[in-house]
Amino acid sequence: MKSILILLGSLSLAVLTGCGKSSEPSVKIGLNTELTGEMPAVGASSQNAAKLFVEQINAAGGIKVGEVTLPINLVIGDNGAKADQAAAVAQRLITKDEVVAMIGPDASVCAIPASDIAEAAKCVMISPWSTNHDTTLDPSTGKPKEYVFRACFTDTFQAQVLAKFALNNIKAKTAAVFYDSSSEAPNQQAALFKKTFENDGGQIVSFETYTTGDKDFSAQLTKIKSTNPEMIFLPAYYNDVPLIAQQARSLGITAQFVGSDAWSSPEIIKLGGAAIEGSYFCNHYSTQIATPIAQKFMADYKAKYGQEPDDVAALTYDAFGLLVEAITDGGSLDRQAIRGALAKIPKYDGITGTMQFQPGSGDPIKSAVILQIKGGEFVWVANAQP
Amino acid sequence: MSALLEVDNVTKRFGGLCAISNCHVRVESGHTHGIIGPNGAGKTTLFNLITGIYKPTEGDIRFRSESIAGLRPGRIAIKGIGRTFQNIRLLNNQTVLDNVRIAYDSQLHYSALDAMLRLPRFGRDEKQSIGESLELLKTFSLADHAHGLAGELPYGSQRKLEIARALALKPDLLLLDEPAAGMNTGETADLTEFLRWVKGHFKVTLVLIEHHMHLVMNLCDRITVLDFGKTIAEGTPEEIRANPRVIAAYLGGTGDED
Amino acid sequence: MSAFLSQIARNRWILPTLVVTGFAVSILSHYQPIFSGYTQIILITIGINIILCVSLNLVNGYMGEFSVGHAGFMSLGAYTSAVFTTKWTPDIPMLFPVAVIFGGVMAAIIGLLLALLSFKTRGDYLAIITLAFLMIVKSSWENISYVGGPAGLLGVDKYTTLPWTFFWVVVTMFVIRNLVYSKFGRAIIAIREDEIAANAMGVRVREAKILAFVVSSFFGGVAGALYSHLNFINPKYFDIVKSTEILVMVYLGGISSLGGSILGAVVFTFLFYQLENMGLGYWRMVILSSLLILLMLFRPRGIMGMRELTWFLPKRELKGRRKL
Amino acid sequence: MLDHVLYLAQQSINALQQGSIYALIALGYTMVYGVLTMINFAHGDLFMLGAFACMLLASVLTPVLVVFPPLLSFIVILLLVMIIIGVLGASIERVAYRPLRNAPRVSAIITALGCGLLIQSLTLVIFPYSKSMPKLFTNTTFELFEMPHPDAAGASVTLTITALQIVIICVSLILMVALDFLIRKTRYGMAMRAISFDSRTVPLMGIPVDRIISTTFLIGAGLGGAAGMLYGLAYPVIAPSMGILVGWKAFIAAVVGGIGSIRGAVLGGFLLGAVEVLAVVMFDSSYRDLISYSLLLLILIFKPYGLLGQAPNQKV
Repeated sequence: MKSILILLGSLSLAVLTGCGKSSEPSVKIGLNTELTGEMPAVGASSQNAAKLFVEQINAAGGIKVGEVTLPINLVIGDNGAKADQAAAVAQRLITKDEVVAMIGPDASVCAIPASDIAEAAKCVMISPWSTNHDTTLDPSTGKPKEYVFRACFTDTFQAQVLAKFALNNIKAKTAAVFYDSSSEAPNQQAALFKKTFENDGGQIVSFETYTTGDKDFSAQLTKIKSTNPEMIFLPAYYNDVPLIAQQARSLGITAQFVGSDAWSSPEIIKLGGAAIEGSYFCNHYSTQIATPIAQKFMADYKAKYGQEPDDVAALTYDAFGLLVEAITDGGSLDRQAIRGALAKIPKYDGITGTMQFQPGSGDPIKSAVILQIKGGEFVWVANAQP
Repeated sequence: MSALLEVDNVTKRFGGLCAISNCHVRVESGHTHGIIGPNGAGKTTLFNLITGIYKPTEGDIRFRSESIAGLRPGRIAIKGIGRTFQNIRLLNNQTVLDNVRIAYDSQLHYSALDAMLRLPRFGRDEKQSIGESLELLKTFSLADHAHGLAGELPYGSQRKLEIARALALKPDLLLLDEPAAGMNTGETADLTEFLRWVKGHFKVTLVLIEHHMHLVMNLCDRITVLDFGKTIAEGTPEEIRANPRVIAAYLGGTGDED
Repeated sequence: MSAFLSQIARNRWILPTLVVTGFAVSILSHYQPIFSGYTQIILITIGINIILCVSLNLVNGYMGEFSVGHAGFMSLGAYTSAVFTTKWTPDIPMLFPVAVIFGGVMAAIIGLLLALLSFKTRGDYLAIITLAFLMIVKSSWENISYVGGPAGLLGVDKYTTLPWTFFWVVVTMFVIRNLVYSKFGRAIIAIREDEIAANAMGVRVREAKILAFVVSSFFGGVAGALYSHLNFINPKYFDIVKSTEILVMVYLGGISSLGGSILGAVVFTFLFYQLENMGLGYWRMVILSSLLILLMLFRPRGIMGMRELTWFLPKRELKGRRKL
Repeated sequence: MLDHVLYLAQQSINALQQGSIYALIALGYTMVYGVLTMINFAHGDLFMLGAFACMLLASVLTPVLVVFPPLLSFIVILLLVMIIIGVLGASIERVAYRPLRNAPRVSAIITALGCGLLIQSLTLVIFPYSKSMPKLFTNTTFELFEMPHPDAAGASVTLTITALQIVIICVSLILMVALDFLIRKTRYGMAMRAISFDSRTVPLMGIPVDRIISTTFLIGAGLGGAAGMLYGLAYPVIAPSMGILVGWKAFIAAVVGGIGSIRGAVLGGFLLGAVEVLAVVMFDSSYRDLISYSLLLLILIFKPYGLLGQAPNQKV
């Protein structure tokens, strides 16, 4: 019986603490992000940026909706970087907490299922960081989803940028691709890079995979080495890249590493060390060519959290910016109205540069940057306009 | 008439040692057949061979003159060979009734589909199995414990239940492994009567391993004597009593010299 | 109080009433917004988990084997049914039940193969066979581009509704309950208790084991089919962690107890989401795992132990049975 | 031609490194199984703790250890890690498994599962992000051989081995030999073998079962910890979840080798390492798991009790 009591106790406790939501008038905005699971650093940045944004808005009195000004009430949900939990959290935010709109998820594996929920519930969702095109496209019809937007560029664009950079700047004719085949974004990035690189006249000499959780890549890398590529494209998350790089170097591989935006977390420098020195990767913005707005954001962020904001943080901040602008433009908390206003935003000056949604689509037109890892920080190398 | 059970020149080796070698046993239908011999003579191994728990290394075992050597134990049991164990093997956490029913189930013919979809046949058979199992328990005067756990029965009743369970298979041949183990003379006398009654009432042929010479000599029509896995004698109680090799074996002399 | 409870426990009408009202409510909720979308998702997830628990309990509880491959059967059902609805018969909601059964059958076929393999080995070796099976299945999906490879299968219609889930839960309970209280159920229990005695009692060990495996994997597949028509599926989801989750639910509730499986699924799923709701982050798993350990230490056989809710016992089994 | 030889040689070095670590972990599973016929599902997470313990120790002890030569400090830390994890393993047995000695075996297994989850989630609470492992010694890369690349001018084919790889392979081999000696030649070993042979009658023979079991967990977990540390050094990004996959793989290795058999576990470990690398060498690397696990399954079908395991003696 004892255990039954323990259970009942914890259950009732859960219920009590679970539902105790205050309800003074406010603008409820949901954040659906990866606080636990494979990529907690992503979730953390996202949450930090969101809290910073909300703090600033509320300090200034709140958002102007029509003639009233309301504070933002941020509702955070943890999707554990898992598809099903992301969907459940989306449902919770949209139907139970009744947020006016949802920011996130960041990782594509979560953003895609969450986007289905948002679309079905006709509630605006802005994914800060999901570059996979299935996030904003309805796979069965091939048409863009009506209520799903993103604050970042897509993998298709990223692949073009990287392929061009590889051929023109690095002057690489042969490349190897090595990626986590069981992970959403890396998969698509690898495939698209292969396609564009070969179209633009490059040659992919080896195309190797691993699975999430692997730590030993020596077998694949030895295989890659035997094909002797000039560069290796590594669309992998920040905690895999360092291991791959170190093992490659100790196998005597001297090729240039190039990465995707999945690299962009300060963690990668902490973990990577010498092995990733000099590597290039494609990113959403650079702290070095920051506009005044970006400068201010970076200063505030550093002041509050004591570290440079990575691109996830910046993109989340922009996603909130876009949403608030839409709310004030539309002058209403009605989800339809917000959607309409968001799509109509002519030109938004964000931390990650100016952006504008393509007509009838949730994908913004915006530029990318190429960064290099040098002396323990991300150094700006080039801009890439669409 | 041919024998109900023939163990024909069977040998069983475990790695090096030879538990049974060229063993012969022939059980006439309707008899009570005793198997005796000093400890480690391979009596229980013989039972395990007959019931298919072990496969003979050589030789053949025929039941109703059809070979059963190498069949899976479940199948052999269904062909009509019930058994009890030296150290009682009831399902202690199941009810007395279920112990009998599981054995009785082999008579039920409904299919898995009947069961899963609860077709009429299923209900009928189940009712019948409960009914007949209870009947069986009544005849063994275990009915009032029917819903208690088998493990909670007193030792004597457990032995009885094990026999009842074996009989639920409706067997022609019942193998009893030391039914009188741990009983005093009085109880053994009762057991003798009980076994006679079982034999008559259920029309089964009995084969029993036993150390109580008195019981064996009273009950058995024929007796086989094993020593070091060999058949050293087979015959009526009188013949066995008179057999010098048997006496030698029991007095600890080497039985197989000649 | 307890007298009252036992009254409820022994009343034969409560279970049917619950089933009927449950159906009514779930169907009603399809047209009237009784539950929020979130509540619906949680209820459906609970339903799917109940199916998973009850079916795994057949093998791990009643038969006493230790299979860790249930997520594999789930994925088989999920993928095959999803392929059925999206690729072969697109946009025909009518055929959803067929798809679910198809998924179940596919899982059952593989279950049969696995059962045959399992006779090669005994006891804990089954754990390995199922584990290897799990990894092989996952890796296979990742390499079949027809089902989207590692990226997973997109654009599966969300056919799984509350009524359908409830329906399948009832079916699962009905079938497995009947099976458990038939000669087959008694047979697998006998095998668990003492295989040699079971043999002597004329139990056809292989047939019984195969049946248990096939039925278990069939409903594993059904659960998967329901899942895939609710959520976006990719191979990674059906990994060892998912299997562990199901195991935890089963043993939390109690082995060889249908009521226990239901309880385990409800408690685990509810806590899982409620704790996320409370924003506990990593503490969520801390709480759940320590709960499991405590339970195992104080009630090694799970909440229900080996006992069963009287509701689930067939009438004929109740006669003369001591009060539980 | 020669470049192919070098390629294969390089791959076999990789296989050896992976294999030795799998083997070390597999030993823990197999020992515990030997005495308790219980699968200690918490082992993978003890392995993970080994890496974290090493990281913490290194950061704490670096001021002290700078005076020693790096290899010595490495050994010191290794021993400390083994002791800490060993004690932890033994105490888990004492607290969580021993009370269930007479309960159904499966509830002990599930408790182990729970302990594993608990360890992992607690570590996650403390270290939510992946950590980078400190370098205990400079990991120099030795070029054993070099030749110009046959079809790419300027490039070269090399055969390299790192100091770390040498250390890992040597240390694990030493530990395995030591253990094998312990099991075969000492009184403890005999007692342990006796228990695993027949746990019912052994107490009657005056063997302190509880102490033997605790010792077994101590050693098994210690080896797991050592493996974790070596693993952490080899793949210096450590995360609390790293125990799951490796743990299960090592478990498979133990079973394929014949669970309960020490040499079997070692064999199984190296076999798994070899198979995984081979699968990548011969096929597309995305088929690695598919091929390697099908192969292991086949082995189990043809040798149901593993390569060196023997069938349990069933009494009637």
